[in-house]
Amino acid sequence: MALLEIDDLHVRFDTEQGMVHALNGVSFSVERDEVLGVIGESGCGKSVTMMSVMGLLQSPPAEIVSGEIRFDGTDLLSLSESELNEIRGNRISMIYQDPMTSLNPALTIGKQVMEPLLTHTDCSKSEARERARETLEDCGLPDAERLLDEYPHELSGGMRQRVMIAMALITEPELLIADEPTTALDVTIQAQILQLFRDLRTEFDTSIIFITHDLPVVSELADRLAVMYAGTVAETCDIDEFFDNPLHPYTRQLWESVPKMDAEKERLAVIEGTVPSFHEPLSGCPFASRCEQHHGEPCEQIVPDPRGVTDEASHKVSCHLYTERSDTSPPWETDSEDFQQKLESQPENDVKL
Amino acid sequence: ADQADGDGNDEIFVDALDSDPGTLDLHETNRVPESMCLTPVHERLFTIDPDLEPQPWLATEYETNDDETEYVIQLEEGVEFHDGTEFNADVAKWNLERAEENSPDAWQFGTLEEIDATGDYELTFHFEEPHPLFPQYLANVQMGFASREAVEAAGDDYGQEEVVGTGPLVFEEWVRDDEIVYSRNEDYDRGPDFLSNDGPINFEEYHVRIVPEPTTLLNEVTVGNVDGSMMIAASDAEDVEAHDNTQLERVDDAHPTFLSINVEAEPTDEVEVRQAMAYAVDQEAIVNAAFHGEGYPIYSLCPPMAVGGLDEATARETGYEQDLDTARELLDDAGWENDEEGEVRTRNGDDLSVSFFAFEMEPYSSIGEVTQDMLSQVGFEANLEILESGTLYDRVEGGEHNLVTMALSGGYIANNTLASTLHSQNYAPDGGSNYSLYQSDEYDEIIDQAEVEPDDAEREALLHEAQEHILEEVPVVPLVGFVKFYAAKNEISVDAWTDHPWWPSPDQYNLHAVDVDRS
Amino acid sequence: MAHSGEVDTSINSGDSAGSGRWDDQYIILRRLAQSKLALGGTIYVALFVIIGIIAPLITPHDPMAQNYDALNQAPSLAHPFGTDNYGRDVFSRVLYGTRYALLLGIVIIGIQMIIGVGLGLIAGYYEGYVETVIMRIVDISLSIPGIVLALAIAGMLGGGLLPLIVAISLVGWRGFTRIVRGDVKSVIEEDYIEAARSSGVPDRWIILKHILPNVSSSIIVYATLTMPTVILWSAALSFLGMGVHPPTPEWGALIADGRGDLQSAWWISTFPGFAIMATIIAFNAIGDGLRDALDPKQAR
Amino acid sequence: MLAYTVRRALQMIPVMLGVTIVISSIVYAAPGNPARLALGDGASPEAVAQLEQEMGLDQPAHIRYFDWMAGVLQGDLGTSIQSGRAVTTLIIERLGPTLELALVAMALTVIIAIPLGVISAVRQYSWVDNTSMFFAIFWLSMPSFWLGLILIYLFAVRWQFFPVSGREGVIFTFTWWSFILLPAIATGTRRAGLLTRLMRSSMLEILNEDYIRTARGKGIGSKAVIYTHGMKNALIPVVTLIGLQVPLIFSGTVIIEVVFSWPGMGRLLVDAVLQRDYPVVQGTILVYSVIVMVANFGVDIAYTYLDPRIDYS
Amino acid sequence: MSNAQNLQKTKSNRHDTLVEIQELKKYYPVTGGVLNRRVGDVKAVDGASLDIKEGETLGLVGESGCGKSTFGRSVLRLTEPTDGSVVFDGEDITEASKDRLRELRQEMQIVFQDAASSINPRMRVHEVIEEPMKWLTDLSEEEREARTRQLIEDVGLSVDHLQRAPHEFSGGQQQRIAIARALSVNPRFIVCDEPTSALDVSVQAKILNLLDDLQDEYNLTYLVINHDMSVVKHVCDRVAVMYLGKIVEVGPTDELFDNPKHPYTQALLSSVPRASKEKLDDQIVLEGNPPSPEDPPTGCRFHPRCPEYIGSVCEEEKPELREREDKRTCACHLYE
Ligand SMILES: Nc1ncnc2c1ncn2[C@@H]1O[C@H](COP(=O)(O)OP(=O)(O)OP(=O)(O)O)[C@@H](O)[C@H]1O
Ligand SMILES: Nc1ncnc2c1ncn2[C@@H]1O[C@H](COP(=O)(O)OP(=O)(O)OP(=O)(O)O)[C@@H](O)[C@H]1O
Ligand SMILES: [Mg+2]
Ligand SMILES: [Mg+2]
Repeated sequence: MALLEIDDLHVRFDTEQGMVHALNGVSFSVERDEVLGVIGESGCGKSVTMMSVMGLLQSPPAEIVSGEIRFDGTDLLSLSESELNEIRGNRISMIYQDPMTSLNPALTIGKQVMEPLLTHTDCSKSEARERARETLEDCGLPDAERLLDEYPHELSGGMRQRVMIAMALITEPELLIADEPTTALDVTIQAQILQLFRDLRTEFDTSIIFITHDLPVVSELADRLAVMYAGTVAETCDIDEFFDNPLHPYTRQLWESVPKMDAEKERLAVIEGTVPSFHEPLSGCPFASRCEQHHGEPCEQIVPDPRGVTDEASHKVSCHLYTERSDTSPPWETDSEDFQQKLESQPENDVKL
Repeated sequence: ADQADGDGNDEIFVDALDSDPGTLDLHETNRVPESMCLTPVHERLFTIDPDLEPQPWLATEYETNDDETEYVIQLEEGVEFHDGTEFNADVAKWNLERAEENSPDAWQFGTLEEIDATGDYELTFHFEEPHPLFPQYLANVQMGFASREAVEAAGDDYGQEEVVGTGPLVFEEWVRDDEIVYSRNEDYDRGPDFLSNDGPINFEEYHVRIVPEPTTLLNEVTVGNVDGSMMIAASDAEDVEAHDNTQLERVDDAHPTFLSINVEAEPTDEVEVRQAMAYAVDQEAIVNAAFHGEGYPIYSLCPPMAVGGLDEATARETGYEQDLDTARELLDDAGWENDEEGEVRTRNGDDLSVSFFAFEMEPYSSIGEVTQDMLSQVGFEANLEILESGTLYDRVEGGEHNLVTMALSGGYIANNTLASTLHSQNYAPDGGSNYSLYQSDEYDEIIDQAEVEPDDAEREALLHEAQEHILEEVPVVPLVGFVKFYAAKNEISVDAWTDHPWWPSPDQYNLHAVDVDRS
Repeated sequence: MAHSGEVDTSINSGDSAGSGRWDDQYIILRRLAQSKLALGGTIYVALFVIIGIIAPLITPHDPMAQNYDALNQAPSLAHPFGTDNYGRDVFSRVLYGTRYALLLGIVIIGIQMIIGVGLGLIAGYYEGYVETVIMRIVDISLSIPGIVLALAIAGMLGGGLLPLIVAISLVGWRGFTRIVRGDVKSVIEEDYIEAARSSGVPDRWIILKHILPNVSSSIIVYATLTMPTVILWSAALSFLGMGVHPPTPEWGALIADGRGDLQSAWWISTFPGFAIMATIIAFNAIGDGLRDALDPKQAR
Repeated sequence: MLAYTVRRALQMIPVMLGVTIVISSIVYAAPGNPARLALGDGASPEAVAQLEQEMGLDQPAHIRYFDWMAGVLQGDLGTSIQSGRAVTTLIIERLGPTLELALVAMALTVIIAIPLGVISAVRQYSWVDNTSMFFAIFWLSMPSFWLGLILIYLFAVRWQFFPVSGREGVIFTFTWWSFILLPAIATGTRRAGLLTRLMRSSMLEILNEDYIRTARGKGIGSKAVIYTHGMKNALIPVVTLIGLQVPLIFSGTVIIEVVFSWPGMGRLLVDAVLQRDYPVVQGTILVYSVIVMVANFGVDIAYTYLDPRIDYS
Repeated sequence: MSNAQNLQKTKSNRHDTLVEIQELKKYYPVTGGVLNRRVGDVKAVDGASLDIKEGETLGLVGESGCGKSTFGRSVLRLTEPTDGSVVFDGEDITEASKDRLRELRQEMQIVFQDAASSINPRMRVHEVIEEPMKWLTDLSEEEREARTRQLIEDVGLSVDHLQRAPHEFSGGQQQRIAIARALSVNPRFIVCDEPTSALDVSVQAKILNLLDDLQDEYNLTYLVINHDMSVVKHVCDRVAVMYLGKIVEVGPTDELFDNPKHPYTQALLSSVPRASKEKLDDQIVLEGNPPSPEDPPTGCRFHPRCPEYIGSVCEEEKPELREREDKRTCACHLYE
C-alpha cells in the first residue's frame, strides 16, 4: 500500500469573482521511501493539493468537493480536527513555500523547532531542546545552540529555510511535503538546500513530496514525477521515463520550452495559448486548446480519466491519445523522429503567444 | 456628602456654584461666585435690613456730619478672627485701605481722603465730597475684614490656601474645580437682630460644590448630592419645582437686562427711531420666550426694588409699552416709510436697517431673536449677529452696533446702574460700559448730583428725574428683570431664607435660616 | 513583419471581461452592495444628502419659527419630534441639521484634504529636508490632542460657524498627510514610478498622474472615515458653546439646547443625538465597506 | 537600546519646541482682550491699559514667546490672568484627577476591547463577533457628551446607582470608584468601540499570516495556536493602538470633565479659553501635549521590548 | 518596416562599444546612532566596470542583493551613481544636465522584473505606451497614436487591447506592454532587469523569443540582468558575473559557461541544476551566505567562501578585473 494516495480530489474556492475550480481531479500516490516531484506552472494547484493533505485549507472559501486522501490507509478528509492533529506535524510535515513569512517572528527558533516534539511526544523540555539542536545541526546549521535563542529575523533566507526543514523533520515524519523550498533562494543557496535534501534522504528514511515549478531542480532529486496542469495531473512517471519517453503532450511541450544549460543557444519552443479559465468545471481535456496533438471532439468534450488512462502503475497519463477514443496515436510513440522533425520545422511566425 | 444624620447639628449642607472662584481674597474680586463663597466668612461694618436701610453690624453706631463728608464709626469690641487675632480699629483701617487699593469695587470709596483710627474701636473717614451712600457700600462683602496676620503670613497664598474672617463659617479647604469646605464657627453670636437665628448656623459643615454643566447641576439638586443652589438655570426652574425631592423659591432681582441703542450711529441717532424701537418691544413676550417665563418685565432701567428705582406705574406711564401703531407712526413721521406692514422701511433709498448684536449665551441670543422679530414687524431690518462676548465687546467698543443686548450685574443701587450704563464718563469707546455712547451733560449733571446728595428724598427725586430723562431720550430699552431661584432639597428647611433678599448679600442665601434634617 | 501573424486576444483567465475602470468601479460597487451595512450606510447617506438639499421642501415647519403657543410639546403628528423651548419644530430642525452636517463635513474635509494631501504628496515624494520639515510639523500637531487644540482655536476665535471650520480644519489635515505620505512611500517603490522617470515624466506629473490616482482610494476611505470625527467634534464644540451658535439648527447645538430638558422634554436632545449617531454609523459603514472594497486584502 | 531610548527622547525636544510655538501662535493670534475680560465691566481704560502692560500684552509676539519660554524652562508657566495664581500650581492641582480619569477610562477600554476583539476575530462571523461588532459600531458613533448626559440621567438620576457628578473619596476606595465610574465609561466607550474593531482586524490579519498556518500544520490545537502564536504578535500592534488611544482619551476627558463636574485640567482649559486666560490656555495645552508625547515615547520603548524584529542598536 | 522611420537614428557600427561603464559606485547611506547620523554605507555597487557593445546582448548574473538592479539603474542614471562614469555613445551621462538626460532617455530604456508593478494600474494600455513619446519626443498626437498601434502589434498584442486596463492582462502580456513602452521612443539600449523571472517557463520562452526578435528589428543593445544561468546562457552573447557590487568575470557566453575562470563563476555554474537524468555530482556547494554589502570583506570579496583560497593575498589585495592570458577577463588572484 502506498503511503499517501490522493484519489480524484476536487477542490473549489467560492470567491467574489465566482467559483474557482482549483483542483479538477488530482490523483497520485507516494510510496514509502520515495521522492515524488510535483511540477507544474504557477497556479496549477500544487499548493492547494498539499494544503488539502495537511487539512490547512481555509474553509470558506475553500471547499473539498469530492475525492479521498488516504494516508497509510486512513482517509484524512474524514478525520476530525483533533484526529488530524495527531497526524500532521507528527507523521506528515510540511515545509512551506516562503521561509520569510512562515516562521513566527515573535518566537525564538528554539521554541518553534521544539514545538512539534512537545506537542506530539511527551519528552521533556530539555530533551526537546537537545533534539532541536541536533536536528538543526543535521540540517547544516552550525552553532545551533546559539541559534535556538535567536529570532527568525536574525537569520538569512537560506538559514530560515533550514530551520523550516529542521522543524519539519524533528518528529521524524513518514512523509515530508516540501512546497517549493528553494524558489525564494539564490542558486548557490539552492544548491546547498538541494544537497541537504539529498543528505537527509539517506539519514532519515522519509518519503518526500517535492513541489517545484522548476524542472531542472526536481530532476536533481525526484524518483518519480507528477506533472500537474490546471488542477489535474497530466502525467505521473519515473524520472527516467520522463526524460526518455514522456507521454502527455503537455509534458513534452513543457520540457521543450525550458532553456537548458547544456544545449546550444537556440530559439525556445513555446506553448501557445493560455491556461483555461478556472471558473467553469472542466468540460474536456484542460490542455485541449493548446495541444499540438489535439484531435477534435473527444479532447474538447470528454474529461480524460484523472486516475490515468493507462493501466500501467508506474506511468500514468491523462490523455485521450492513449484511449480508444483517439483515432490517432501520439507521434512519438509510433515514430519519434517524425515528431522531432515536426518540432524543428515549425514556421517562425508560430512562435508567438 | 450625605453623612451622618442626627439632631441637625452635625449635618453637612452642600451648596453648588456654576464656576470655580478665581480667588477667595475678598479684596481682589467682585465677581458673583467669589462673593458667594466669601459672604459667610467675612462680616462687614454694616448690613442692609429688610427695609433696605443700613444697619450697623461689626459697627455699633455711626455718626456723620451734615454734608456727609465725614463719618465716625464705632466698632464692636471683643470680636475675634477665626485665627484668634483681634478685630479692632487698626485692623479695620488696614483692611479698608487694602480694599481701596486692590478692589475692583474701590470706586465705592468715592472721594475718600483718609481713614483715621481715632480710637481702639473708632474709625473716622474723611471725604472730599459728600458720600451719602457710604454705609450701604460698606455692607458689600468686598468691604469685609480679613485677619491681617493671616493675610501677611500667607502672602500670595492668601485667598488660595488661607481665608480668615470673623463670620459664621470658617474656611477649611478649597479643592479646585471641585468644592470648597467650611466649618461652623461655634462661637458665632453676632447675627443681625432681624434674623430668627443670630447664633451659630444650624449645620456642622458647609460645602460649596462647583458644577459647571447646568444639566448636571439640575440633576445634582434634584437627586444628587447637592442640597441647594442658587445657580439653577431659568430653563430648569420648573423641573426643580416639579420634582418630588425639591422645592424652589423665586425672588425678583434688581438685575436688569436691556437693549443699549447706539445714539451715535445712523439711523439710531434719531430719537424717533429709538422711540419706535421702544414701542415695538414687548417685554412680556421676551420674558416668555427668552426667560422661560422666569423673569419680569421692567420699564425703567432701575426696577422698583432697587434703591432709587422707579415704580412700575410711573415707568409705564412715562415710558413705553408695546404699541406697534405708535411705533409705525413715529417712523412714518420721521420719513421712514414702507408700503406694507412687515416690509423694510426706507428713506431716500436707504433701508431702515440696524445692526444688532447679541451675546452668544442664553438668554441674550434668544432676546436677540425675539426682538429682531418684533422690530421687523414695524419695518426695521435688524441684522442680528450672535457673538461671543470678547468679540461682541470689541465690536461694540468700536461703535459698530446700533443695538446690543446688555445686562448689569448688581443693579441694586440706582445711582450705580444709571452711571455705569449712560454716564459720559463711561463712554464705551474709551473702555467704559456706556454702550449707548450716550453723552448728555444734562443727564451727567443729574447723576453727579444724586451721587453726592445727602438728603435721601432729594436723592431719590434726582434719580427718578434721571430715569425719566432717559425714558424720553431712549438710549436704552429696559427689558426684563431677572428672577433669583432658591432651589433646595425638601429635607432642607429654609423657612426664612428669602424673607430678606439682601441678607447677607443680594446674591446669597440666608444661611442662618437653613436647617438640615435628613431623618 | 513577422509578428503580424498571430495575435493573442485572450484575456487572462482570472479576470472578468469588461472595460477597465468602469469594471473596477463595478466591482467596488458590487462589493459595497454585498456588505449590507455598507449598503445601508450608502442609502442613508444618499438620503441624507438629498434631505440636506431639499430640506426646505420637505420640512413641515420653519426650523427657526418660534411658537409660544406650542412650547416643549411632546412628539405628535403635527410635530413628529416634538417642539423645543421656543416652540420650534424639532423634526424640521433635525432635518435642517443635515445641511450643517453636510456643509461642515464637506468644507472641513475639503480644506483638510487640500492641505493634508498636498503636504503628504510632497513629503512622500521628496526626501530630505522637505520631508523632514513637513513630518516634523505633523509630529508637532499630533502631539497636541486634537480636540484640545480645536477647542482652543475655536474658543479663542469666539465660536461660530467660521471659527469652527477653521479650528477643525487646522487640526485635522495631519491625518491626511500621514496617510498620504505613507501610501506615497509605498507607491514610489513600485517600478512604474521608475518607469515614468525613465519616460521623462516631470516630477509634478509623476505626482499628479502616477501617484495621486494610486493613493486616492485611501484618501477617499480616510475622508469618509473622517466625516464622523468632524461631526462629533463640531457637536462637541457646539455643546461647549465654542461652535455653532444656538439658534442655528446644528445637531450638536440642538443637543446642547435640549440637554437641560432630558427629564421633562427628552425629545429635544434625543432626536438630534440619534441623527448624529445614525449619520456616523452610516459613514463608518461606508468607510469600512469602501476600505474593504478597495483593498481586497482587508476584505475578510 | 539605550542609544535608541536616548535618541527617541532627544527627538522630543524639537517637537516640544514646535508645540510651544504652535500653542503660542494660536494664543497670541486670538482676538479679544483678556485684560478687559479680567477686569470686568466698568473697568477704566487706564486700568485696562495698565493690566495689559503688566501682562505684557503690549509686547510683540516674539518677545512674549521668549519671555514665556524662559519661564517654561524653569517650570514657570506664567500667571493666570483671572485668578492671579501661578499656572503651574493651577495645573498641578488638576492634573491628578485628569490622570485618574484618563487611566481608568483607558483601563476600562483595554479590559473590554482587547478580549472582545480577540474573541471576535477568532470566532469570526459568529454571534459573538456580530454582537460585539454591532456594539462597537454603536458605541463608536455616540457623542461622548451625549452618552455622559444619558448615563447621568439613567444611572444617577433615574436609578440612582451612582452619584451624579463630582469627585470624592480617596483613590481606589469604594466612594472614589462610585464617582469615577460613569465619567470613565463615558470617556472610554467610544475608544473601546474603536479599539475592539482595531483589535479584531489586527488579530484577523495575524490569523491569516503564514506562520499561523505553519503552526496549525504542526498539529497544535487551535487554542494553543491562537494563544502562543497569535497573541504575542497581536500584542505588538495593540501597543501601538493603545498608544494611539492616549491622545484621544485625553481629548475625551476635556468635555466629560465639564459634563461630570470632574475637577480636572479639561475644565481649567475650557474656562480659560472662554475667559481668554492666555497663560492658562498655553500652559494646559502644553501639559496635554507633554502627556501625549510621554505616552508615545513609552509606547515606542515598549515596542522595542515586544517586537524582536526591531533592532534599535 | 513601416514604423517610425523618422525616429531612426544613425546607428554606429555593430561591435563598437556603446556603453562604457567605469568604476561605477552606488552607496546607500545607513543611518543610526543617537542623532541618526550616517554611520555607514550599503555598498550596493562598488566600483564595477563594464563595456557594452553595440547590438549585443550582455547578461549580468549574480546572487540576489549583489547589486545587479542597482547597477542597471545607475547606468541609466535612474538612481544617481555615487561615483564613476557611464559613457554612452561617447557622452558621459553622469555629467549630463537634467535636460540633456531627458534627451538621452530616448536612447536608453528599461524593462523591469515585475511587469505588474511596472505599469501604473490606473492607466490605459495606450496611455502606458504613449507616455514616453509624450514627454521625450515631439511626435504629434496622431503620430503617437499610429506608433502605439504599431508597437502593440509588434509585441504580439492587438489594437483591441489598447483601451483596456493593465490588470486585465496576464503577467506575460503585461511584460509585453512594458516592452512596447520601452520601445516607443525607439531607444538603442535597453536594460532588462530580470524580465522573465516572475513568469512561468512557458511564458518566459515567449518573452525571450520576443526580445530576440525585437533586437533584430530595432537594432537594440541589451543589458539583461538575470539570476537564472540557463536563461542567460540562452539569450546572451556575453556574460558578466557580479559578486557583492563588483564584476568578477566577463566573457563570451560559451567560453564562460564551458570554462569558467573565477572560482565564484565556477561555483555558480556548478550549482545550477541541469534538467537531465544525470544528477550533479561534481557540484561545488559554497559554504555560508553572501556577506553584507554594508561591511564587505577586505581584499577579494569572495575570499571567505572561496574554495580556491590561496592565502593572505586574497584577504589583503583587491584583485583587478582585467584580461588574463587566454583572453579572458576576470578578477582573481589565481591568475596573477
Ligand atoms: N484562497 C483562495 N481563493 C481563491 N482561489 C484560490 C485560493 N487559493 C488558491 N486559489 C486558486 O487555486 C489555484 C491553484 O493555486 P495553488 O496555490 O495551488 O497554485 P500553485 O500551483 O501552488 O502555484 P505557485 O507555483 O504559484 O505556488 C489557483 O488558480 C488559485 O487562483
Ligand atoms: N534604495 C535603497 N536603499 C538602501 N539600500 C538599497 C536600496 N536599494 C538597494 N539597496 C541594497 O543594495 C544592495 C543591492 O541591491 P540590488 O537590488 O541592486 O540587488 P540585486 O542584485 O538586483 O538583487 P535581486 O536579485 O534580489 O534583484 C542590496 O543589499 C540592497 O539591500
Ligand atoms: Mg504554491
Ligand atoms: Mg534586482
